[in-house]
Amino acid sequence: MNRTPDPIITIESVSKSYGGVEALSEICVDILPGEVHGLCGENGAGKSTLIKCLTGVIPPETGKITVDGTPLRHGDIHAAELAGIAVIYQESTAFLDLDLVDNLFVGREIKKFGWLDRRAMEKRALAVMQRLDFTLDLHTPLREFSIAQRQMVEMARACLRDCRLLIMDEPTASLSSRETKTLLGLVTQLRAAGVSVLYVSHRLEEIFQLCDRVTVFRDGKLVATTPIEQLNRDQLIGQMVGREVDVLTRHKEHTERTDKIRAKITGLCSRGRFSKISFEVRSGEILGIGGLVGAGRSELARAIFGVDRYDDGEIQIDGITLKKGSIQSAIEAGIAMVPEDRQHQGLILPMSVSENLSLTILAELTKYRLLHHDREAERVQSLMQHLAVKAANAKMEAASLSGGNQQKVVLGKWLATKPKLLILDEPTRGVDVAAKAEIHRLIRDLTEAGMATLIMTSDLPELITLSDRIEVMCEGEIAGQLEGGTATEEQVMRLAFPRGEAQRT
Amino acid sequence: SGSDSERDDGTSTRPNSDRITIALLPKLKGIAYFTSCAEGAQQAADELDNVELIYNGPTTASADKQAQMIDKWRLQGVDVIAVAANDPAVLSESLKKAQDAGITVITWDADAQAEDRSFFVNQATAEAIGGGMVDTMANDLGGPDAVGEVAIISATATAANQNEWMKHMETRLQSYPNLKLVATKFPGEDQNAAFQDSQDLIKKHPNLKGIFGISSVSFPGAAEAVKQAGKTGEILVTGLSTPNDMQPYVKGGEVKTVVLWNTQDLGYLTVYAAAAIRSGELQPGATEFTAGRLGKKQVSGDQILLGDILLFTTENIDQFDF
Amino acid sequence: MKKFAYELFLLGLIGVVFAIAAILDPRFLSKNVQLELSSEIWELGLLTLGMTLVIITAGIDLSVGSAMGLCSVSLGLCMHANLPTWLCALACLVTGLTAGALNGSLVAFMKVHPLLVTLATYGMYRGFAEGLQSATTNAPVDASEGIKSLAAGTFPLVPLLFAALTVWTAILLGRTAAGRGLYAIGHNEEAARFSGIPIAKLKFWIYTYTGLLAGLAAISYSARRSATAEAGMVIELDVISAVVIGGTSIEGGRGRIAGTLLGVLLIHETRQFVDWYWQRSELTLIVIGTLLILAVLGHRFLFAQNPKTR
Amino acid sequence: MKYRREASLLILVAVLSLLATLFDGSFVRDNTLDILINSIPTMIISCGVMLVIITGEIDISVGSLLGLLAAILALLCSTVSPGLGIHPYLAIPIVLTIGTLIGLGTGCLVVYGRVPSIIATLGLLIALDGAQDWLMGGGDIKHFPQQLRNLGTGTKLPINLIFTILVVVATGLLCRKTALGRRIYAVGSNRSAARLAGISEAKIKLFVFALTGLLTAMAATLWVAKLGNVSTSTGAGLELKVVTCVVVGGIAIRGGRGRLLGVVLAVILITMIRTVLNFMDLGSEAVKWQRAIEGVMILVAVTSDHFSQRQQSGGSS
Ligand SMILES: Nc1ncnc2c1ncn2[C@@H]1O[C@H](COP(=O)(O)OP(=O)(O)OP(=O)(O)O)[C@@H](O)[C@H]1O
Ligand SMILES: Nc1ncnc2c1ncn2[C@@H]1O[C@H](COP(=O)(O)OP(=O)(O)OP(=O)(O)O)[C@@H](O)[C@H]1O
Ligand SMILES: [Mg+2]
Ligand SMILES: [Mg+2]
Repeated sequence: MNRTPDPIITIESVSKSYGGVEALSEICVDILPGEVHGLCGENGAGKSTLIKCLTGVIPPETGKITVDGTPLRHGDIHAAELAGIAVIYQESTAFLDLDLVDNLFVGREIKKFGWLDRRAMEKRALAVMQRLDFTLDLHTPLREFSIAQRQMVEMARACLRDCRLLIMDEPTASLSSRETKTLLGLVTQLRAAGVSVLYVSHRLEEIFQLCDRVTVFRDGKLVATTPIEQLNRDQLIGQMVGREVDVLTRHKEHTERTDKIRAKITGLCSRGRFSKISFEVRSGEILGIGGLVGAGRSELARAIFGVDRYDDGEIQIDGITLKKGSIQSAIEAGIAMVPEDRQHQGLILPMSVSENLSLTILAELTKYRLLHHDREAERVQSLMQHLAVKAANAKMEAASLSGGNQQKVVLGKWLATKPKLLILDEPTRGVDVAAKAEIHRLIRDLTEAGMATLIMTSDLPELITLSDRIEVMCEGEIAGQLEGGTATEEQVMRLAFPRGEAQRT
Repeated sequence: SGSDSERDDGTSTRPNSDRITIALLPKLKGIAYFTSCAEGAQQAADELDNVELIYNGPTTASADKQAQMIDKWRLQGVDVIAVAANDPAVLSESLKKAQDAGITVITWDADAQAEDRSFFVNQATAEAIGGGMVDTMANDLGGPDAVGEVAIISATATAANQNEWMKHMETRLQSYPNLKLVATKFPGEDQNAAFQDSQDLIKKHPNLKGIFGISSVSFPGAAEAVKQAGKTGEILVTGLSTPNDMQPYVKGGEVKTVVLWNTQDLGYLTVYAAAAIRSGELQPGATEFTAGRLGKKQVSGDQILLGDILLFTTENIDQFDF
Repeated sequence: MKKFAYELFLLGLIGVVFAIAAILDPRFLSKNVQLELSSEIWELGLLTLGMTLVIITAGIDLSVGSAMGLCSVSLGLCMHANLPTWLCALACLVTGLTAGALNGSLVAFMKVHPLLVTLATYGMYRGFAEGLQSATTNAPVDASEGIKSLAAGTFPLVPLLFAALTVWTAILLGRTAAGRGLYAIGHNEEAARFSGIPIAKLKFWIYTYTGLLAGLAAISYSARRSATAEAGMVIELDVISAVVIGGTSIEGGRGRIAGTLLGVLLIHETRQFVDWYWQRSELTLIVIGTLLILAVLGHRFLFAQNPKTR
Repeated sequence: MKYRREASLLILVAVLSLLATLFDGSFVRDNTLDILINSIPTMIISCGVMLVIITGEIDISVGSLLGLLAAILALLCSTVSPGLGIHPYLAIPIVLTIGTLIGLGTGCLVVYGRVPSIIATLGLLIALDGAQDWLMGGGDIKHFPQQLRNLGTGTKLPINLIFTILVVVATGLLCRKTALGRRIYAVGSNRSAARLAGISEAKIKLFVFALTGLLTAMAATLWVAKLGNVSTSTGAGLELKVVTCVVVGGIAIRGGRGRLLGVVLAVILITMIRTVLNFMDLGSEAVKWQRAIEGVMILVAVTSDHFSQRQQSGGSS
């Protein structure tokens, strides 16, 4: 790699605060041409905020950003674009109602005599898709694409401009291995073409695999920028967290693995989503479900929990068959689910932590049909202690918690129901290492106490280390079983890929 | 039974030296008909130097809103309330309470239940109005043997006054065997709908000879529709309106005759009657009283009569300004 | 108390109205006048109870006034047929319940947006009311003595009923699982569903409850005035305005019955005083419309430091 | 199917025409033009309100606004007192400017005041209605100069219809062929994403509200020109009709989705219901139920679509 000493972008003592929170303080980073620059830090460390400053979405309060020596106008999205900065944001920026062409060009339309030049835009769209090696219909609304396809569109959007710096904020958070691979391939390709990449991820493997240098933030402050060769995993985590973290590294042998079958699923079918799903989960067991994005895991989880109806098959909890498509009866039977989208499905962000935690156990908290506020406060307090939720008090809005703590609240509101079967759909998506470790420990402890756990995750190391057994799904069907702990990532991937393309690892 | 002039609240000071407050309540505010009544009423109030006139009404023909206003006037202690009732049943309770509070209640333009007021300043009965419109139409179409189809465009299907008039119109139509009522429409208070209904009627009934537009919205709407259909002279429109308001259509020929009475005089008479009743000058059983420039006016039972219906045509319409 | 800051602000505004009244025409403030004018308030108040619940779930019900008209006509028809008073009242309530349940089932089970549903039933219920009245009795029916004594008798039945329902609704909203569920639905329906809150059931019942209240309001109105299709005309604007002025967020998730009561009171007193003093119906409209906008602006800029906090 | 909604509206229009033809053989020939002309105010305003709803907002003040603007135009133009007798070619631009400014003001309330649009426009609905009544004072205003009336009736050419078609075409071009149009959809579809794409949500929303004000002023002008009469009830209830047309036309009430063609068809459909009912021999009793029948039809139109949509998407959330 040719490292020229002149950085293309210099960030000099940039600060930004929200109310009392210092999201960024006196940050100095420079980005060299043709490098992949990693950006790490716990949830809320300020990574996304720095990116928003770079792309002109928000103006920093102090400091200077220069591109090739010329200062960048603050808070001007178009100026950043002209300077060659492109970005894939953490939160989805898809316009689900608009078609692919519109999505690619909205805000930077190609015009001829003041009118849209659709022909030209379509041509450019086709070209960029070809370059990224995917094809999608140009005139289909994005709503009809899968999450992974939408992610590809976002990528195409970023690549449309000949950019100097591509910023990717947790691009793989909602992707699984196959798409991740394509994406990582693209990053390598861009680097080769001399484009710099600023890469944010909580998946440390990716950081080590891709990056040339890593910058670590902690609580809005710069910790260090280090070449990747000079770091190992523990050191990096140490920089991020500032203390020792006992990261789950190996599968612990379960002591109390009973044979009591908690949940039994037989021949579950839902047209167009999954078919012929049968498995059972025992008390004290963690069953992992692996697969690619779109394999139908979330759909399966939703069906079991009664969110969606299914066409055929049966779900039994402790031998009692569940009613179809009724969340209430699923909950009564003892099922709990931590859904994949924490912000929209898991939590009611504007409500307080306390209200969120008690939402699932309101019936328990009533006396003469009235809510018993003291009892509620008690329960909430004990839950928060048990889960070690970091919040000033229970009256705080859930929205003001960090991602990891939010996830703990979701977990907590379901643990409060003392479930027999806990379904976890992507429980650690976008959660930083430390919080992740805590969540893992919680899941372990609870399961050992006799709960049955079903976990769907795209994070392969997580799947393998956490699960006692693994079912791998492929295109809506179960492709095979593996033993947790002993399985390898390779084995999982081999089962996860549709037959035709299983050769790639 | 409804007279309350004896029920003076003890303060039997000399009449005419006391200021009296008269609250004049139209069916609704903001249409030319009632505005011209109010002008006449104001003239009367100015002439009678002891009268203070309040004029307010609902912005749509709502009996409920009228009742609210009556209640408020009662609490404010006005001396006379003169009501053009949208709906006798709805107003009944409020009017009774006002009378019990010693307020003189009279009606004008549209009557309430007889026991709820002392006098009714009657410009024309529903029968006279309904019959008058039919007679006018028949006359314009060629007298007693007038031949052709006619239609009515009303307001909403529940408008109490219009329904009352229509009842009498239908009765009167029976004396013109060759005039056939082919349709009744209810466009509500929507000008565009009134226009559309008239337009459709004209096309649907090629033999249509006359349209009765019996609300302030449907009359001009029907006339305009006839004009735009190029049927001026072929289809006649008639209805109730002030001369100023329908003058363009009378001149244009869509409307041969507008039926009304002198609305300014109606307002004027109402205020004079109100003052006279309040001062005890006009008692139940009287047969006439003097109302300023209108001279002697006939009183029949508990009704004070304004006089005949006026017919406005091209010949006389310019002589009126209201 | 900070939690009730906005309610205090509303109280302040009501105080301002009273102060202006005291300067311009103190008679308005006399006990007798206030008591007499209060007869206007009960129907508005009853309807706002249901509307508060509906708006808290981020819904809306434009059809309450029309439903009230329909109820009043059905009451009238029964009285016309000389049915016993209790049966007439029952028919009226059942009509309201049915109208509400139709709204409720379309919103809750068919999942049609409440604005669309009630926009359609707004015209439909009033159309049926007018159709029924003009096709049968063709005139409003003077309320029977039985019904009249309900509202106008010495025993203040309607105010007491309103008070009881207010307390009941406030407890429902503040102290029960169902109430908590309504707030949750208003903030985030998807998450509420994932938490096992019976969304369809709750929604169905609040629209039905609103319909029932329309029936009650119709009885009160018919007793005061008469049984007519005109009942409840444009009252929905006042109802929504009062609820929103009372601090309930039209976007859902925020609102309290206490605020709604103050909103009702503020609208009522403002309207009555402007009508009372200036005697110009148009001016009242201008004042009420402006008041609505100013109240929401005030809420935004004086009380919501952080747009996220409620 | 992409044009599903448009197709079903078209079928409904056809069915209604057929029904009316059963009662009157020449229904289509005699009435097409008149139905189109009668739909003009709703059509023009729907173009604006449609854009507002696409951005995820709503405007229910258009009825009162039309009334107020018609009153202003009438006062400026009428040749008889209290009219000022100003030449229409001078008065119309004044009214258009006032309309645009009021629309812009509404936009400011929504964008900068952060008042939810349904509340802001509800307040205006009430207040502007009062302002109209206040301004009109006495009664109806008539007696307009022929130049103004010509826009609505005067000549052989239906100028107002041609003008309306121009407005519709321009709106269609705006939606499909300009960057602004696509951005209007983008803001309604995902406002935070639109912000990240460098689109100013504030400007877009100000634009659609101002445009709605302008279009309402145009509709008011053509209204006065056609009916030659302004009363205090002018425009009352129009906002509900417009919103109904827009949603029946397939514009998603939550924003981001829907096409102009559907709205145009819906306006024609809803305008023709009245004429079709007028042409059916309803009899004097049934005619009293006309409003109820219209209400049922609208309820069916609004909900039927949800049945078919639910079938299509298979019931998942
Ligand atoms: N719009 C906002 N308003 C208030 N506070 C904010 C806002 N955006 C970010 N913050 C706060 O600024 C801090 C930095 O947030 P940022 O999103 O940059 O973190 P991050 O490092 O990207 O975290 P994650 O890994 O969860 O994406 C956090 O404390 C966050 O709560
Ligand atoms: N054809 C499609 N159209 C629309 N959305 C789709 C489609 N396919 C998949 N999705 C969405 O993509 C997401 C992932 O699909 P699915 O739930 O089947 O995969 P998964 O294996 O659970 O993946 P993960 O849970 O890791 O996201 C789901 O939320 C689903 O709604
Ligand atoms: Mg981030
Ligand atoms: Mg999933």
